Amino acid sequence: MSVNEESSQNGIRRRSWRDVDLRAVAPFAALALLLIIGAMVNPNFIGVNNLANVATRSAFIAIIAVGATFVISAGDLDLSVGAMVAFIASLMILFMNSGAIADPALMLAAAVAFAVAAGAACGLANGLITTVGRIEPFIATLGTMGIYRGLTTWLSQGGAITLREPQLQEMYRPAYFGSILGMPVPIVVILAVTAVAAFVLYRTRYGRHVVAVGSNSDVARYSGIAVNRVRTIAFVIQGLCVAVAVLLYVPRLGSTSATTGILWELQAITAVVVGGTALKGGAGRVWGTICGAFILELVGNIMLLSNFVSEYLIGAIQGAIIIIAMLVQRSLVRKS
Amino acid sequence: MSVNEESSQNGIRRRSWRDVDLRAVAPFAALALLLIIGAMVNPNFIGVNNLANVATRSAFIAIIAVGATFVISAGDLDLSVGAMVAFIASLMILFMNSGAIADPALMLAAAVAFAVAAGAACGLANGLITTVGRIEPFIATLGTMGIYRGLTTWLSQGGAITLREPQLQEMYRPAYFGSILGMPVPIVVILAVTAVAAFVLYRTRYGRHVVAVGSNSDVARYSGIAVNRVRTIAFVIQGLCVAVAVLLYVPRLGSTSATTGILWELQAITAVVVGGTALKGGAGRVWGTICGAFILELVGNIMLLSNFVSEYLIGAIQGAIIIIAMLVQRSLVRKS
Amino acid sequence: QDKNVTIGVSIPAADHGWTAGVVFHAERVAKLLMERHPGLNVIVKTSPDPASQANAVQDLETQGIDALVILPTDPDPLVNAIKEVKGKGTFVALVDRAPSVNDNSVRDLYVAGNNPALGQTAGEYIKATTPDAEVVVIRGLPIPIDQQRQDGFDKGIEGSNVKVLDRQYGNWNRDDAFKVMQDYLTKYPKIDVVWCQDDDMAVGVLQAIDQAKRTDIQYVVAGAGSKEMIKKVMDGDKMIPVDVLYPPAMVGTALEMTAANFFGQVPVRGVYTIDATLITKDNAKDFYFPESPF
Amino acid sequence: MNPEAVDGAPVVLSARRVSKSFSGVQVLFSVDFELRQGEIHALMGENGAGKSTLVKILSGFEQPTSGEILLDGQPIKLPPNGGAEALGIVIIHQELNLAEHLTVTESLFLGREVTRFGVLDRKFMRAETRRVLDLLGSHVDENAPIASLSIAEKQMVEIAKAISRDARVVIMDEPTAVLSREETGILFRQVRKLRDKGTSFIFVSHKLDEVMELTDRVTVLRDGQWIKTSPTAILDGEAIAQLMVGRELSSLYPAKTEPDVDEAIALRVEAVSTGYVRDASFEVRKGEILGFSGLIGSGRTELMEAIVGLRPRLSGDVFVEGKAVPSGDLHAANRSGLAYMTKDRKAKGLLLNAGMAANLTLQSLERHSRLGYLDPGSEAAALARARRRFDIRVRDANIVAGRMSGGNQQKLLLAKVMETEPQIIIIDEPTRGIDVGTKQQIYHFISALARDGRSIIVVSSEMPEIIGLCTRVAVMREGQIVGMLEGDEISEHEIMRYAAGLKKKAAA
Ligand SMILES: Nc1ncnc2c1ncn2[C@@H]1O[C@H](COP(=O)(O)OP(=O)(O)OP(=O)(O)O)[C@@H](O)[C@H]1O
Ligand SMILES: Nc1ncnc2c1ncn2[C@@H]1O[C@H](COP(=O)(O)OP(=O)(O)OP(=O)(O)O)[C@@H](O)[C@H]1O
Ligand SMILES: [Mg+2]
Ligand SMILES: [Mg+2]
Repeated sequence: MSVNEESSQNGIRRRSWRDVDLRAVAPFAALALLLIIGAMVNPNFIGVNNLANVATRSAFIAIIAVGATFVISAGDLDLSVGAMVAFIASLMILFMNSGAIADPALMLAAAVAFAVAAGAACGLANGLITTVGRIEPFIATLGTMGIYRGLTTWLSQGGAITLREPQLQEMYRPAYFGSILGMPVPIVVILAVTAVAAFVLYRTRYGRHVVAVGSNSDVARYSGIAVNRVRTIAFVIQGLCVAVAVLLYVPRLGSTSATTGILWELQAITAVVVGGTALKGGAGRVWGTICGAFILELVGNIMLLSNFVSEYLIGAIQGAIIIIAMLVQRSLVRKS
Repeated sequence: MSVNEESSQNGIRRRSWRDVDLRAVAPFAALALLLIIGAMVNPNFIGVNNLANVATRSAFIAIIAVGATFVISAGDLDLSVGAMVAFIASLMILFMNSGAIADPALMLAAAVAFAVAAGAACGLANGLITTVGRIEPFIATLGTMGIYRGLTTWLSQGGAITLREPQLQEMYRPAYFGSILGMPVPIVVILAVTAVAAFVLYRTRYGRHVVAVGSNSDVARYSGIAVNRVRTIAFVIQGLCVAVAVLLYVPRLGSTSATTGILWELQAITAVVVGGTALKGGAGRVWGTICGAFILELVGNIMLLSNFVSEYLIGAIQGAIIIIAMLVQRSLVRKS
Repeated sequence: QDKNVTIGVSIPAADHGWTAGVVFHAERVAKLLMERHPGLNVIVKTSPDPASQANAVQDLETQGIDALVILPTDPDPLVNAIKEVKGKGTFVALVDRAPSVNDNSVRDLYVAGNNPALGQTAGEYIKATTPDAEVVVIRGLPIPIDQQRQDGFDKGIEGSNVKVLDRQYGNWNRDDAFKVMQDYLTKYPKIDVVWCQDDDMAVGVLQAIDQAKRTDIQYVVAGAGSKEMIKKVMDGDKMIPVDVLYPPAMVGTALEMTAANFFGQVPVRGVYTIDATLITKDNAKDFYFPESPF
Repeated sequence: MNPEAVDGAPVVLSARRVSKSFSGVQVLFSVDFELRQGEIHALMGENGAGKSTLVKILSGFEQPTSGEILLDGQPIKLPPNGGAEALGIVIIHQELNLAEHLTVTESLFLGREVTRFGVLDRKFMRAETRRVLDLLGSHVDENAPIASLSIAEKQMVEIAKAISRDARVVIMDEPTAVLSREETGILFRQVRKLRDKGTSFIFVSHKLDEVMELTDRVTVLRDGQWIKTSPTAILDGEAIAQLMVGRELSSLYPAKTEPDVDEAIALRVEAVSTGYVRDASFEVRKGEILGFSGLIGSGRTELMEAIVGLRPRLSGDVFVEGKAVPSGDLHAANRSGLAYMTKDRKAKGLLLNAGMAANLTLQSLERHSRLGYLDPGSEAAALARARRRFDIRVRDANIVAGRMSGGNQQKLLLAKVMETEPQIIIIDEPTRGIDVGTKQQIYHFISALARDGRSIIVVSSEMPEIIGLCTRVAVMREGQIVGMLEGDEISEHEIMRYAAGLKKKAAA
């Protein structure tokens, strides 16, 4: 077998690599474009304050979307996350209101642990119904969406659930409104969650397995991967991310109701897709997802700061901007 | 290799793929189960009147879902249908209010044609953005969803758009409230639309191509099928179905608002999936879709007629019932 | 006066009839005031849900406002966001929906729509007109103002023979109300009165009754004061004998009072409650705005 | 047709100085090729030589970077995506090209459905499908969904699809790689019949004997360059192999080394049954190469999948070095040193849109991670090693698996399974689509593994491979092991007698 053709390999091997990179870069290009548009629309826009605000408030969707990146990469879909936010937030506030633990610091710690456990449990339920029950994830999580939201309505008896202890509230407030080294806590949390998620997805065995399962579950099975376990764990990761989002959500508003988180699932999925992950599964871009979440928030922010769009048309313009942003991405990738 | 062993294999191997048939039957089994449950819950349930009510009011979702069956079979997704209902209904009522044509019968005919054309145009827009723009259908139609709904809000200035001509309204009313041979018009329309759709999907070349594209678009392309055209036409069919739903919707309340059709896209997709069509594309079951739409309406109806469920918990129980219905389906298919 | 004042107005998105009215009146009064006071700038922003309204409040603050007039989609979740603004010394006028803690720490001015009273007025009317009625109720969405109306209603019918057969959510949406009403009609062979607390939902309710050709239902009590329903009251429609006022125009009132705080002589503070007036054939024309979208 | 007659026949389709590059990497270098009317023209070359690329260009699925295509002597730009069918050029792709959800009939008529008044004429199409399938001696049900067919059955559908189109030129890219000899024989009869009616064929294959048997002329490519075209009759297998590989090949099969009779039993399978397979029992000793032969659909794959845990066992036990392996747990089987290589590399073997490294290490990631952290360096080293060991040739190191040539995909799959460093390896169709040179390497590799004390089970439909490589051969028929051959018994004749049910051993 001749080896002399090896030499020709060295020439231009970087090529196809590069356009993969470009696809990963595309959402960031769209983000940059939006920043420029925003700066033109309103001089306040580009201020540190405003940008920090936008980044901070994108935290909920961003963190949830990081979890969704796992689920979607594994070829599934979770529609229940919005309802899950409402449900876990209700449980957490009710727990804190119960006064089971006298010491506020201890109570807060226990509530955090409780919320995280609840998130994992909800995710596990979604995962098991989908994998063991062998129901299309779309339907399975639409069902649990109804369940979580229904339970929230029932817990709140149709009203709101509000954190009662002022002391607890005072102690918990900085978790959303505080800052670490000058950076708002939610931004720090976004970065931390994303870094961990990127590590798991790109640098661990589990992450590889997620992508393999999403890209071809038969190949994954023949490679000795426990497909159902991998998918279920992805749902659990989604649940944990929702719990983290709740941990930021509760101190912000100190209250929740059955309407909390409505349509967040669509926003989270949109963030994931705008970030460059395909809905068909088989590839995940965690940093792209974060970028997608920023883009969505920015579009709303620019609309609000600009004063020449009739408020009746905001929805229409947002829709158009999302489509245009995707077209920009596409044309970038194609040109390469 | 000797050929005399042929005899042992005698003839053609017909085997395991029989259970595919069973999968088509499964939604109807779930429907039957629900009917039985309903009859136990409330004696009024099984009355002709109630069942006719349920079937009639499922018309909007059912007809839209028939269109969605095409889009989903072709491997796409349309999230804009709910907004499209609101948009086309607004356009249609505004057209009738414009008084452009004096004769009411002529005006009505023109308005119907106008709505159908608008539906086709909206569908075409979705199709072109998805195929020519090469944007994930999820994002593309999420964008147009925002656009259609935003335009509706703008047209209605946030309020309602109401049909003004009492004469027109009187003439148009029977299109929803009337009946043909004792059968409510909407039910007749459902059956007609489904029959046509089934014919197109199962008996025409185009239908074949839809399934081929959804199953494996590369194979379809290699077989000389114009993949983008097939997908675009599926979106147009979806638009036409939405227009038909609007034709039934407008005479019902004689009015529309920016909230019309909210979340109908999710319901339509759910009906399609409950009916046995896989979201991954490659197989469409039109009759199953109709059955799915009935199931969804029935679940709500049974909840309301039953006396033992707190109104707070209805959502939760609905979610649970959908999951259970799917589990019943699965176990049926598996057993065969 | 050459005083420069910016007022931010944050209201729910026009996602159903009543909120559409709110947007209409906010815009109307904003224009009026800006003409009257050249130094005044009013920015109106709408949001579909509490979370995005919290964002909108933040964005208004970014633009540098002197006063905030806010009609919260859902009050409790917005308390923190409002406090944040108020903490910076901005004048805050809260409209319609009160959080569980509603004092000076949250707002300077409270223009109150009276949700419990909306329920109570309806209840009292039913108690007075048909003391033995069997009533079905269609609720809105599971949020606190809906609960307050329910509680008010229960208080209104207290001590009478009025019996509530059922309560279900109609999501303040006419299509959902149509469905719920259809099922009520199937479920109960005799219904005397429907209370659906919202004019939008009444549209669906009336159609469902009409379709079933049922004659046992004596009348429907809705609420808010949309032009269509007020027209029906004015015309003496038997099915809609009354309507309970819950005017979207209250946001305009709040805006006017806020402007007065800056341009008038006296500081405006405290609580200003707008009654849930019962609209009858006699007073209907006072509340009829044909040019409003609602 | 004899060579002289062909000599005079007009040229139907030809390529002149055709070059092709994929994103800057050149894979064809100014290749000339001529196909005459009524000839069967073999196209041969090593894996990655560019055969598939050339035939794709000749059928319009790829456009040449430079050079031209001539049809009946006229330069022509072939329409893309199968449009060339209208010009009478039909291709059977190397990679299966069917949509899983469609039925056999639907697939056969995809893109050219027959309608009457706009309505599909389903009855006619079914009958026509049946007719063509019968012509090919295929027992596939015309109403069965493609998803329910085995690979060989799918291939027969592909062939039926191509020959039902009344084409002037039929291009077949390794049509027989997944077929049994019997099916190959039927196919060849049909091909000859059509050739005699004037149809021209391009036949791509790595099976020298088939080329010698069927074709009129041979063209050999090496590294994307045209090497030689000549009548088949004046060449022999050796010569073609030498042209392809560019050097002389030593004997294809290594010397057999039988393990000691008292060598330990590595794998014991006791009375394993699945839905189709009944009561299969056998043993493999350390250092042994056991072959599994049988007709297509005889249940070999199903048995192997049951052994390694890819399918649940209804009954029976599997022991690796005396320890029981649980049913339906592939991971446990892998850990105990048992590995299985699937025959379906596209659907079950490789992630087609992932790169080589990701595929290579997918099954053995624990070897490349420290404390759960993947070590890219170690993966890169493994890839370099595997490319050397299995001679995986790609011109672009970052190519995704789906774009690699068929043979190189097969090598990558073998490398992937070997990465788990198994003690017992079950290889289903080890050399499917692999050129002679590499075949030889793989055989020697297997033999070396056995000498090293590993045990190997080779499931193969290629008789010479089984005979040349294995020291014992099990023959399956209709889900049962019907014979176990040893030593001199291992001959084509004996195996066939068992496989066809003419002979049966009392106990296996
Ligand atoms: N779409 C593509 N993009 C990039 N490279 C490609 C593409 N298709 C083929 N190649 C490369 O072109 C070369 C020739 O491949 P080709 O499939 O023609 O080989 P082949 O002769 O058919 O080999 P085999 O016998 O293994 O099937 C290989 O190096 C392959 O990786
Ligand atoms: N007569 C039959 N009745 C039912 N099923 C059959 C019959 N013949 C074959 N099968 C099916 O065929 C499959 C056996 O094929 P398998 O792939 O295991 O055979 P193989 O010997 O490996 O052949 P191949 O060369 O195609 O790989 C089983 O899944 C079995 O269900
Ligand atoms: Mg090839
Ligand atoms: Mg096999």
